[in-house]
Amino acid sequence: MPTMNIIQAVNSALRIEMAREPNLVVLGEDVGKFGGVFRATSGLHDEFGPERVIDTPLAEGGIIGTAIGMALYGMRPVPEIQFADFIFPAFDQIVNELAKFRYRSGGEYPCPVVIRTPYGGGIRGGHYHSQSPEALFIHTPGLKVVIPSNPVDAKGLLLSCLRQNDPVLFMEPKRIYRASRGDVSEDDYTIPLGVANVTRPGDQVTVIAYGAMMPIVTEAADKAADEGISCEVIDLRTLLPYDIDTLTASIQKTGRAVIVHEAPRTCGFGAELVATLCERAMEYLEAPILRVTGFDTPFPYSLEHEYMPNADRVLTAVRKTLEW
Amino acid sequence: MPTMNIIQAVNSALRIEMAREPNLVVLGEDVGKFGGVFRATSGLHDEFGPERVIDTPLAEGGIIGTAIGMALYGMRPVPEIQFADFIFPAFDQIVNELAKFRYRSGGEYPCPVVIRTPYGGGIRGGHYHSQSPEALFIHTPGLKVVIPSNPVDAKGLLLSCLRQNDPVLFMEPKRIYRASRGDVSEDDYTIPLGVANVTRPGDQVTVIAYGAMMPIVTEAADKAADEGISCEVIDLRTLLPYDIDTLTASIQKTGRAVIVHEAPRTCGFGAELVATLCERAMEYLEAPILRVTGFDTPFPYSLEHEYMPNADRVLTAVRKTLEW
Amino acid sequence: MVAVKLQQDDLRRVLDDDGHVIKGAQIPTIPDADLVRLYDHMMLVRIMDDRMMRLQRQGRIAFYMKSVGEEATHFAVYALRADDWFFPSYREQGAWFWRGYSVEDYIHQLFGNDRDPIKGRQMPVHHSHSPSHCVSISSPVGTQIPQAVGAAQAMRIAGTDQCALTFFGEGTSSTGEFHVAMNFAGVMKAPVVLICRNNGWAISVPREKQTAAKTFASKAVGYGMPGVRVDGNDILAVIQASQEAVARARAGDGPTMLELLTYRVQGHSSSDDPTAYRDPNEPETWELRDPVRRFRTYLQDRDLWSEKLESDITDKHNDEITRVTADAAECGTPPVESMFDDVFEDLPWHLAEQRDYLLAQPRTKSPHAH
Amino acid sequence: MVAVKLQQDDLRRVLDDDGHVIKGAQIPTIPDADLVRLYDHMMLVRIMDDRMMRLQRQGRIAFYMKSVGEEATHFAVYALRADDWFFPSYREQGAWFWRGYSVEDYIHQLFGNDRDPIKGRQMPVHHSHSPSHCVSISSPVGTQIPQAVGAAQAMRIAGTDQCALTFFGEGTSSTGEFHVAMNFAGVMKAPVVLICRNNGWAISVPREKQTAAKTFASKAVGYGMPGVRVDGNDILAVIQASQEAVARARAGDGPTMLELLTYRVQGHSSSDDPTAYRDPNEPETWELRDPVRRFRTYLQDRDLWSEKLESDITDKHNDEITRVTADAAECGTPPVESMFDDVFEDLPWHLAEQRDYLLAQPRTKSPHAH
Ligand SMILES: Cc1ncc(C[n+]2csc(CCOP(=O)(O)OP(=O)(O)O)c2C)c(N)n1
Ligand SMILES: Cc1ncc(C[n+]2csc(CCOP(=O)(O)OP(=O)(O)O)c2C)c(N)n1
Ligand SMILES: [Mg+2]
Ligand SMILES: [Mg+2]
Repeated sequence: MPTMNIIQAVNSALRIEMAREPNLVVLGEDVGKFGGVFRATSGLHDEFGPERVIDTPLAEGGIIGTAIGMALYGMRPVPEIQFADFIFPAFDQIVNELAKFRYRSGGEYPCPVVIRTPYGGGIRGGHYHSQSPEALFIHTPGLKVVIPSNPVDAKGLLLSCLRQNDPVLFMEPKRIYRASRGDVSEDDYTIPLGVANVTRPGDQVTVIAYGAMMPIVTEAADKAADEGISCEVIDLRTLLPYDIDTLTASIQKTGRAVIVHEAPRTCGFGAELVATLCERAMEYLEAPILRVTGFDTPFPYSLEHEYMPNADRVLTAVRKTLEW
Repeated sequence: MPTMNIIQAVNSALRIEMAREPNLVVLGEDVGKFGGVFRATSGLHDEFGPERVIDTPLAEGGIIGTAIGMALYGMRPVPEIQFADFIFPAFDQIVNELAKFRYRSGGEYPCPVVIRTPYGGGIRGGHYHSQSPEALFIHTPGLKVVIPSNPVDAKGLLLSCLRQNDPVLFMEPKRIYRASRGDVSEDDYTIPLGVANVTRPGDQVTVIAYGAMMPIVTEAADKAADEGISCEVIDLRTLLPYDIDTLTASIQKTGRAVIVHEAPRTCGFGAELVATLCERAMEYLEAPILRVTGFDTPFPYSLEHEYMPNADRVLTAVRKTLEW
Repeated sequence: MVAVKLQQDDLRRVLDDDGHVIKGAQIPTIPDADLVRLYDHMMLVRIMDDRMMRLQRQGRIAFYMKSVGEEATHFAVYALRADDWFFPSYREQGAWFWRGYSVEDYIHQLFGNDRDPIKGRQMPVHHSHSPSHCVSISSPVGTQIPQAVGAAQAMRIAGTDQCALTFFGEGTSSTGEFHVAMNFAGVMKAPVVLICRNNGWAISVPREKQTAAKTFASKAVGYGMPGVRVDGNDILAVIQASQEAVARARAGDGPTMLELLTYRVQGHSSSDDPTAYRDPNEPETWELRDPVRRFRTYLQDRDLWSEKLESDITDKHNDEITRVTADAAECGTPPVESMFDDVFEDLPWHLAEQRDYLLAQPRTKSPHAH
Repeated sequence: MVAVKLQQDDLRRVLDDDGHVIKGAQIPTIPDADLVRLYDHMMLVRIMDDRMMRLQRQGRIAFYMKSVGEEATHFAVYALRADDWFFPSYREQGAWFWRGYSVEDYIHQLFGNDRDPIKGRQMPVHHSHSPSHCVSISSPVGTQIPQAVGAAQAMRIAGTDQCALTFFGEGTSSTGEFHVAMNFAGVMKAPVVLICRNNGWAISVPREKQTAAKTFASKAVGYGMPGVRVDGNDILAVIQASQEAVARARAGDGPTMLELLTYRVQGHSSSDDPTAYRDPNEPETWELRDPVRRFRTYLQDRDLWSEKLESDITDKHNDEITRVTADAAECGTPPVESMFDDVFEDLPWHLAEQRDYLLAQPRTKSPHAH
C-alpha cells in the first residue's frame, strides 16, 4: 500500500468517486487548473474536464448556492471552501438553505452537498487562516459534520460522505495535511459515519478529541503512560451525529474524561459532550469532565503556540481529574 | 410610571439616547418612515430625520458593513436586523469583522455597534421567523450578547449597551414583545451588563433561563411551589459575559439545576452552562444539571406548540432532578 | 407611475393600457385554448387571493400574501416546458397553478394540516412541488437565485436542453445573492432566465431607495448578459419576452435578465399596513393598468371572452375553493412524531431520543388548532 | 494584455507605454517636489517588496505579498487629505507609506514582534494605522468595501467634506460585499471612491473567469454611479482620475468607481507558484509597461530625474530597511498575557480566568521564535 498524506488521501477519494459517479462535480476557488491552494483537487481538472472540476468566481455564497441548485437537480456537488475562515459569506446558504431543504420541502428535495474545507491553527495563519468553526454547524439542525485525523480515515470517511444523501461539512485538519502520513489503499473503501475510533484502550481517564488534536492527545497519553496513567483515547471522526455509545461506555469504565478541541472554549463542541455525558453517566463520574481548548479570543498570530492546546496541558488535565 | 411593553421600552431607550448622543444613528430595513415591522423605531424618523434613522436597501451584509464603517469613524450605529433568522447574510461582517476589529488592530479600532434583532418562536413564523441563534454569537470571541425578558430590563439594558464600547448583539424576545408589560420610567436609567437577576429566591432547584423563556420558567416555578418545591429562578439577561458568580452561588445552595432555552439542544448555550457549572460546583451537585430546550430540528410550523419548551416540561425536569 | 412615464421608450409592450394590441407590436403565438386557460388561471389567482386573505382575517390561517395587480408576471412560466425548473419567490401563485400544483395542495399548505404536502413544516405560502419541478419556497429573499443558476448549469453539464427560471422582487436585487448569482450565470453561460418582478415596493421601501440605477434591467450590463424591461401587467409582453429568453437559454446563448414592471397594489402581506408608509391614492393610478382587465379586453378583441365564460370561471374556482377550504378545516395537525422526520434521510440517535422524550410528555394543544 | 488591446479606446492615459506624455492628455497638477516624492515612494515599495520576500524565503518572516508592477495604483491616495479615510485591500503598500505609516511599523508588523503596532495579532501584511486613518487590513476579501461606504456616509452625516477611498481586487468584485457596498453608496450618494485594482488574476483565476462583463468599470452602471477605466500603470492617469473622483465626493456628487488596469507580475503571495497555472511568458509582455520605468521616463522628460537621485533613493531605502530589519529580528514576541487584551475594552471574568490558567502553564516556545 502506498504512503499518503491527508491531501493525497482526499484526492484519491475524489478521483475514485468521480470515476464511479458521473454526477459528481467539484467546484470552488482555484480548484481547477491549479488543483486547489492545498492541491487537494490536483489533477482532477485534467482528468475529468472543466465542466466537472469548476473554477468559480470569488464568492462563497455563489459556490454553495449553485452547489445546492446542482444537488436539487440530481448532481453530487463537492464544493471546496478554500479556508474554513471564509465559509461565512456562505453561511446563510448553508444554515438557512442547505440544512433545511429536505425538511422544509416535506422530504421532496434532499440536498446531498458535501462541503470540503480546511480548518484549524498551527500554520501561522492568524485570525483568518486558523479558525475552527465546527460548533456553529453542529448547532445547525440538518447538517452532518465530519473531521478526519489521518489519511486512512480521510479517504474512507469522505467516500462515505459522497455516498449518502444528507448535506455534510467535511472539515480537513490543515495543520497535519502533510504531516499525517499513513499506508492508504488505492482501492475503494469506506469508513462508516457516526462511529468513533478508540485509538488507544485504557481504563483510568477517557480522552476525547478529533482532527488536528489527535496527535496531541496521543502524545499526552504516551506521557501519561510513562507516569503509569492509563488513558483511553477516542477519535470522534464524526461530530454529528457523534458516537454516543462508545463515549458513554468508555466513561462508565473510566469515570473520568478530558475533552480537547482547538476551537474557543465557550459554546464549543466540548461543552455539548460534557453536558450530554453528565446527563447519562453522572453516577459513574469520579471527577468533573475537563476541557482543554482554544481560548475565547480571536485566533492570535504571534502567540499561536501559546493559544493552541498542547500535550502538556492535556496531561495536566488528565492528572487533575485523577487528583480530584 | 407609564405601562410599556417591550417594543415601547426599546423605543423609549432609543429616543432617550438619540437625544443625548448626536452620533447615534439607526439603520435597517423599514426602520424609517414605517418605524420597523414591529414598530420598535416608530416615530424616530420624524423626530430625528432621515439622516439618523436610515431606511437601507435590502441587504443585511450592507447594513452591518456600513454600520461598522460608521462606528470606526466615531458614530454609534444601532442597526436593526428585521428577524434574527435573516442575520446570516451579515454573518461574515459580524464574526470576521465586527467581533475582531478591536483585537486585530491592536486596540486601534474599537467598533461599538449595537445590533438589535427580534428572535425566537411562538408567533407561528415557521423556520424563518422563529430561530434563536444566540449560541453562534456567544461562541464568537469579541461579541457581547444581551437578551432582556421584560420592558424594564429591555430599556435599562439597551441604554447600557449604547453607552459601552464593545459590539453587542441585543436580541429581543418577539414572542412577548407586546405580551410582556410593566411600569417603565420615562426617565433615563441603566441596568448593568453581566449581572443576572434572581427573579425568585429558592433553595431546592436552580432554574436558569432568559428572554421569552422567563414567563415559562416562572409558571413552572409557581406550579412547583404548589407541590412544595422551592425553585430559585434566575434571568441571565446578559449571556456573554454571563454572571457566573450568581449562578455558582445558587447551585452551591441548591445542588440542582435546570437550564431552559428554546434554541436547539445540541451545542446550545445550555451546554456551556452545564459544562462550566460542573467544573466549578461538581461537589455540590446532587443530580445532573438538566436541559429543557428546543429540539434539533429546523423550527417547525404546525407543530410549533410541541417544539417550544413549556412549563410542564420544565416542571418535569425540576421533579426529575429532585428524584435523582 | 414615475418609472413607467419616464421609461416608456425602452419598455416592451404588446397591449396598451386598455388592452388593445399596440400597432406593430410583436405578438407571441399562443393557441386560443391556451389564451383562455391563461385567463382562467389569472382569475384563479385573483379569486384565491381574495378568499384566502378573508380566511386569514377570520383567523383561520395564520398568514397570507396576495399578488393583486402582479398576476400577469406569473405566466412567464408559460415559456417553460414541464421538464424545466422553476425557482420561485413567494408571490407567483399563478406560476404554480399553471405548472400543475393543485388547489387542494395549495390550500392544505396554507392550513399546515395533515394533508399539507410539506407536512406542516413551513408558514403559509411556502409551497413545494417536486413533480412539477417547482422548488421549495424560502423566506430569506434571494437565496433561490444562485440555486437556479446551479440547477441550470447542471442541466448543461448533463447535456440536456432544459433551463431554469427564477423570480425575485426588485428589493431582492439589493442582496449579495442576486449579485453572485447573476455573475456566476454570466461566467458559466448557464441556461437560466432571471426575472426581477419590480412591483415598486419592498415592504415599506420604495424602488428609489433600493438602487440609484436608472432601471433594474440595466444591472444586467455588469454581468455581460442582456437585460430586458417589460410591461409586467401585459401578459402577452411577459410571455413574448420570456419565450425569447428561454430560446436563448436552450440555444446555449446563456442567461437573460428580465425586469417585469408591475405594482404591488395592496399590502406586502397579511401582516402589513401600507397606509403607514405610502400615499393611499398611489394604487388607484396603477389599477388602471390592471393586468386582468387588459387581458380580458384583448380576449374580447379576439372574440375569446364572454360574460358566460367569466361567470363560469368565477363560479368554478369559487366552488372548488369553498369545497377544499371546508375539507382543509376538517383536517388535523400533522402527527407529533413527524416533527423529527426529514431532518436527515435516517433518524439519528439524538433525534430518536428527542422524539421519544416528546412522545412521553403530555400533548400540548395548538393554540390555533384547526 | 487582451483587455488593454481591446479597450485602449475607453482607457484613460496620460503617459504612453514608454512614459512620454500623450499629446492632448490631461496632466494633473503636481508640484515637482511631490513628483520626486512619489517616485521615491514607488521605489520604496519595490525595494521593500524585494527585501521582504527575500526575508520570507529565508524563513525569517512567515508570509509576504508583493505588488510588483502595481505600484502606480497605490498613489491614488495622493488625491486624499490627511483627514480622509483609507480602506485598503492587502496590496497597496505605497498608499500606507504615502499616508505616513513608517518603515519601522511596517517591518515590525511583518515580524509580529513586541514592537508590532498591532501586538502580533495578525499575519504579515495585515497592517493598521489609525493616526493616518488607514483602516486595519482583513483577509476576507471585500469586507472593507461596505465599511468604507459607511464611514463615508458618516462623514456626510457629520457635515464634513471628508471622503473615504477603498481598494479591492478585480476578483473581489465577484463578492456579495462589492455589490451591497456599491448599491448602498449609490443610494446614499456617499462621498466614497471605490477602486478596483484589476491586476488580471485572483490567485490562479484569470479575469475572464471572474465576470462576463466587458470591463469592471461597466459594473458601475448598475449602481447609478460613474465608472472610469484608467491605465493603472500610469501614475499620472491614476492621480488625475482619483482627484476627479475625490472632487465629486467632496462636492456632494456621490461615489465614483475606478477600474485601474494593471497586472500582477509575480505570484499572488509567498505561498503561491504561478507557473502552475499561467503562461510564464505572460508577465514579460507586461513588464514593458512597468509603472516605475514609465514614471522615471516622465521625470527625465521633466528634468527631475538623475542617476544620482536614483542611487540616493535606492541607498536610503536599502539602508533603512537593513537597519530596521536588524532591530526587528532582535525584538521578542509579545507578552503572553497580551493575548487576552483588546477582545473587549475590559477583561471579562472568563478571559481573566483563561489568562491566569495560561500563565500557570509552562511557557511553550514558538517553533518560529525570532
Ligand atoms: C434576507 C432577508 N431579509 C429580510 C427579509 C424580510 N422581508 C421579507 S419580504 C421583504 C421585501 C422584499 O421586497 P421585494 O424583493 O421587492 O419583493 P416583493 O415583496 O415586493 O414581492 C423583506 C425585507 C427576508 N425575507 N429575507
Ligand atoms: C472571502 C474570501 N474568500 C477567499 C479568500 C482567499 N483569497 C485570498 S486573495 C484571493 C484572490 C483575490 O483576488 P483579487 O481580488 O483579484 O485581489 P489580488 O490578490 O489580485 O490583489 C483569494 C481567493 C479570501 N481571502 N477571502
Ligand atoms: Mg417589490
Ligand atoms: Mg486580482
